[in-house]
Amino acid sequence: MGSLRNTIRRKVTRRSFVAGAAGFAAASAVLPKTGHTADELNVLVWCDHADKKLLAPFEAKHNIKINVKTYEGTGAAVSIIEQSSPGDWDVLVIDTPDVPMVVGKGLLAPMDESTLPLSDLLKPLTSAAFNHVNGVRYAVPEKFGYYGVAYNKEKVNPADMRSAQVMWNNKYKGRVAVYDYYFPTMQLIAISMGIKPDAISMNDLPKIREKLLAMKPNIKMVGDIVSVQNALVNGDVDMIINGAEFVVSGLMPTMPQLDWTIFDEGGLMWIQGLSVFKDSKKKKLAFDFVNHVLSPEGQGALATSECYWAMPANKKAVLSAAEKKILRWDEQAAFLGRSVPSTIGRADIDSEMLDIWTEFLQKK
Amino acid sequence: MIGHWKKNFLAVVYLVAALFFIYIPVVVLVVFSFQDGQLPVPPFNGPSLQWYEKMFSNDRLVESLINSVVVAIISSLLATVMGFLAAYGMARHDIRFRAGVRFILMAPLTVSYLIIGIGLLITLNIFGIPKSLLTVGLGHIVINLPLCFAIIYSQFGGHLRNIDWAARDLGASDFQTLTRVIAPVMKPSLFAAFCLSATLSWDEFIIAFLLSRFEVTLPVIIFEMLRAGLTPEVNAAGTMVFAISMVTVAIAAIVVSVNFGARK
Amino acid sequence: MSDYLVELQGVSKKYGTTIAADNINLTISRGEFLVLLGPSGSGKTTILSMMGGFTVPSSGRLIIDGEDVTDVPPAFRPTVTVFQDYALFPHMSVYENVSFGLSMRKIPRFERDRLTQESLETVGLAGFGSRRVHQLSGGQQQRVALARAIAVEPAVLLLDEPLGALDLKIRRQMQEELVHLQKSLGATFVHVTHDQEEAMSISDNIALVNQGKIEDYGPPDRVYLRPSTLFAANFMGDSNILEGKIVSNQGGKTLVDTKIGRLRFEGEYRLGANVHVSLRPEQIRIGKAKGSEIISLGEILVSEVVFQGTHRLCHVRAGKEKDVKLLIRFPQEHIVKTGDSMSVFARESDAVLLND
Amino acid sequence: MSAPGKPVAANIQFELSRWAVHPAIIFTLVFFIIPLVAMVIISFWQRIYGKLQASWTVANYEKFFGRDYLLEALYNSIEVTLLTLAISILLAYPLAYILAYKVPSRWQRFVLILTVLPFWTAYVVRSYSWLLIISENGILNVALIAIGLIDQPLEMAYGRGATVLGFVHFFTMLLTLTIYANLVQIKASYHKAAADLGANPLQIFFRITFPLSIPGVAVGAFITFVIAIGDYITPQILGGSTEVLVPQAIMLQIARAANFPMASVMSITLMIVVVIVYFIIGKYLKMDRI
Repeated sequence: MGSLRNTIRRKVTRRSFVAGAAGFAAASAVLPKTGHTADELNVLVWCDHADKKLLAPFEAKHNIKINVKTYEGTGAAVSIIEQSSPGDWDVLVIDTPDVPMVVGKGLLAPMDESTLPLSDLLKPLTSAAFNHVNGVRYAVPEKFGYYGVAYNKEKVNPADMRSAQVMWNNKYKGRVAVYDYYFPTMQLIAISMGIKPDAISMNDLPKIREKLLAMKPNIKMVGDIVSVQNALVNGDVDMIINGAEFVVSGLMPTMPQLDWTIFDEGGLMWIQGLSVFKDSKKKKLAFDFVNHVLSPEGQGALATSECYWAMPANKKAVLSAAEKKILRWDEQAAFLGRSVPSTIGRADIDSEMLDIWTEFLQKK
Repeated sequence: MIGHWKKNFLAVVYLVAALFFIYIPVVVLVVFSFQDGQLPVPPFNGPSLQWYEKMFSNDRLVESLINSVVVAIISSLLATVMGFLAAYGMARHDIRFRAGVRFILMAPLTVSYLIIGIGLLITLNIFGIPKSLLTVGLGHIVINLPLCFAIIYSQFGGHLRNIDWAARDLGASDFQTLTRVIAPVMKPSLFAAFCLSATLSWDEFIIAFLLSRFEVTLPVIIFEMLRAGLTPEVNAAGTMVFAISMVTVAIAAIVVSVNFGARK
Repeated sequence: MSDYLVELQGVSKKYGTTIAADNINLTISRGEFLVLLGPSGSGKTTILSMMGGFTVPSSGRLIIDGEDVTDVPPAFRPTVTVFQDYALFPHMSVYENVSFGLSMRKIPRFERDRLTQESLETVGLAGFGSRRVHQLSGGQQQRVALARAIAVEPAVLLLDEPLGALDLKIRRQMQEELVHLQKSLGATFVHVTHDQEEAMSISDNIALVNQGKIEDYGPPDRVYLRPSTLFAANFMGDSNILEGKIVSNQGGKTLVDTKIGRLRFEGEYRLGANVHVSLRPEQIRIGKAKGSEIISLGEILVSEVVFQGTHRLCHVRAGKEKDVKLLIRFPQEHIVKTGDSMSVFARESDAVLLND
Repeated sequence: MSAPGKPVAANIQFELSRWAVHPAIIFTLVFFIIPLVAMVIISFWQRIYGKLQASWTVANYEKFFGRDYLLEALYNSIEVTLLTLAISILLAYPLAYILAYKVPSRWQRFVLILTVLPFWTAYVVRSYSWLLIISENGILNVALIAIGLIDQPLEMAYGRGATVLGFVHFFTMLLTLTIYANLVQIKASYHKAAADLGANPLQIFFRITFPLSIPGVAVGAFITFVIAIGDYITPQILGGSTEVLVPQAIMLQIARAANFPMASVMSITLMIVVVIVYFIIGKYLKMDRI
């Protein structure tokens, strides 16, 4: 009770009240920037980093508080960063293909590879292609998964799910949800057409658009993770395109009829990496946090986060046999073998993709 | 009583049907917050408090709950005070550009929360102001100020002008008139304005979503939960938000009716 | 030091293009009970409001107790206003209402208590102190408003139609009490009303206000019996207004021709002018004109009789063509019927000649 | 109201309350008007290659009005909002009428509060609880199958119907409140007088009650319009993104691409629609009577 009252008092008096009273008259510009105190670490992450089981051990060990801001998609993260002042953020969780773009904006700090447990991480993930810019490492992979299809075994023929053609299969008309992330969906289509995600050019977009729009008659709904989960669990749809382990793994213990796979035409991978901000005032702590997330315990917590499950980057991640089964631990080698990472295109292609996506959503 | 209802059979049927329609989402929300199982979908597996336990051990959620209360109370207090002062000034004086002043004060009512939020977000970016609970509170004052002003202004009748004059005539200063006479007389509508404003701020999402950073309010956390994983914890949180709003509204309704009742 | 407690010197008030008060000159003596009488919208409340300090005059000066208070706020004037709706503070008890002005003056508690009780006694509400305002009847609320005003012992008490909301009976009773209160306090009262009977029954002087101007001013009997304008004659009770023309003005006498005969007035007026003559209904009597200073009004034909308790009000037609409508008030005992025909007369001195 | 040459000292305290409107006005100017102006300005800028270009251009407007699928978001928004409005009024009016005239007066307050209480259901989870009802495994389908009315679940979730359902639920309560507030202000003597003059109940309703209740409908309708057309959550959750409404298009631009200029264009367009509606029903609106 006492601590609650203290919290309230602290918040009321120090922040809101003083600022509230002063703020109105002394308009915006003169307001002090909310610099943070030494006992806080500000991390900008996907929602899977918000779990207590991941953060609490680190907070306890260093006696600090971690401020978590979650976002969905690099675009959103960048827009949040652009709305902040330098030094506001310490750690960024980033889709590794976006690293060059964010480095290009001068936001990330170089990493000293000797301090990272790189040898414990799965090989293909650590490849220089999406961690390095001009030979310097700016990110380290922490978690990965796939874009493919998640489905209800009892409602669909699992054999149909193996092919990307299922996206246009009339059999499932009105029974399909799409996870609402534009470029992976379009890259899945590109792969089905034999175009590598990193090779998509402006010229390919009309063809991809056509195929995307052709999917629409099958689509029941498009939504974020919980919306598509909801639709699948509630029986409104039988499969989720552009979804995989991250939409169903968490549900599989209660609903064993759910499953997921990647397409035979080729899998599309997503890889989350950890980066430290160039302007962070607490780089030491930030790197410690990176190592905490990469540690076997941190990796186990991250892989089975409440928000979504997915494969940890660390081979030594602490996971139970049941958890490993759901994550398809043993099949990873095969999966990785025929998957390519999703990448973000050039700004103009990306912007055009968002437009096509909007058109897709809008199509009757 | 029974005879009365018999005569109005259709009306009773309609009323019951309407109440059913109005309450069904609430009932479903509340019932499945007690779900004993991982998913808030039928069948209902019997009552359990596990999701409430989980919710109250969720630090981010509890913290956001406190944030929401703080933002709601402080922003509503300021909105009520400014709305009251503005209503008083408008009622008491022949303000120049009166129509214009009223138009500006009421204008935010005609603009969607989303647009107000985006406008503020753009402005914060331009001036390089960091987002925080303070900016959320400012946004909430923007949306609640016109409501507070309208509610309070509508209660400023001619009798209040004379009461104001009488107090001054008897020697009360500006401040004394305001605090010892006008504010006490206006207490019911000030209270109503405050409560309405507080419940709106407490449950407001889009502005809080756009203008907050680490410290977020409860609706934002609930939205994050909604995007993160399907569990009855969302139902539990929603039930709590509803319960707190309801209690506030009920208290406001009772207090206001008692006060107005006494007036008659 | 002026003889007068209140002086309005050329006071005007304009709202945009409307003139609410037009060059008002008015003086009020100490201990006087002045009534501002006029129809609604005449500007009487504006005049009161300027005395109270709630309205700042557009031009002119207002002097109270020898000091120019034109721009002095209400609190700093020796005036207190009793509002038409009483403006009692609904969240306070009767006692708190009455002692409000005293506590604003930082009067010590003991003294404040005494003065409050005294005021409540004066208005006959001793023992009502702990009541809530909404528990009182209209008349009682009126008394609280009075008590609250007199508690601070103002030199001038301004009453804005304070009896307007009361029942007729309580109203008459309150009128008497007001006069009694005013005389016993020796205070100066300025009272606004649109009720001419009320005005006559309580005032020392009446200022009759019309269209922002003072039409007539004087003691009630003078204003009633010898109205100085056509408006005054019309507004103060019923009146028969006859159109006339001056046909002679010699030897300090003026002769006016009307449709019911030739009337004679003291004084010399401009020959040939069109004028009006006012004659009160009760000033017309039945019978043949006999003796000097009595004027025959000829034969009348009764067209309607209304019994009004104290008298019978008759609508009659007079003049040679029976085309002049008159009102006549006959005594109760005088039984008249529709269709009756009779001769009537009036006293020459009762008729009032009004300039247009 | 002020005359020249006032003694200042005596007037200071009388004048203080003149400043009473200033905090609210200044606040509204700074935190409402300035942001709107900023939004208008930025709508003429452009975001190119992730950078904001402060060069004046109408390219964003051209894009919004030039691409069918963006303009369609506007049509969708207007259609959904009008549909919501029509259904909500049809549902709310009888409810308000019953509350005002059929419920005994000592029960009215209680029933009214009962009727509008779910207005305060947690906004974010309101749509989500509808999903739990109307989805294929939801309460409604389960119940309908159980009583044998249907044997295949109805497809109700996701789509315009579901969005409108979510909206109608919320705004029926709001409109009931505003219409009720208006109906109880209509004096009973009007009805008595009309009946006395020979009007039958139907005539009384259409000639007296309904015309006098229009302001209540108008206020409720306007608030409904403003809130519904700017709402993101309901279409996002219940609509399942099977079509895009303007708020969703705006959030796509902000959350995915940080494209504030484009989001501003859409916001401004939405505001203009509201302003037009305001002018259409404005004469019935007494906003300060809400």
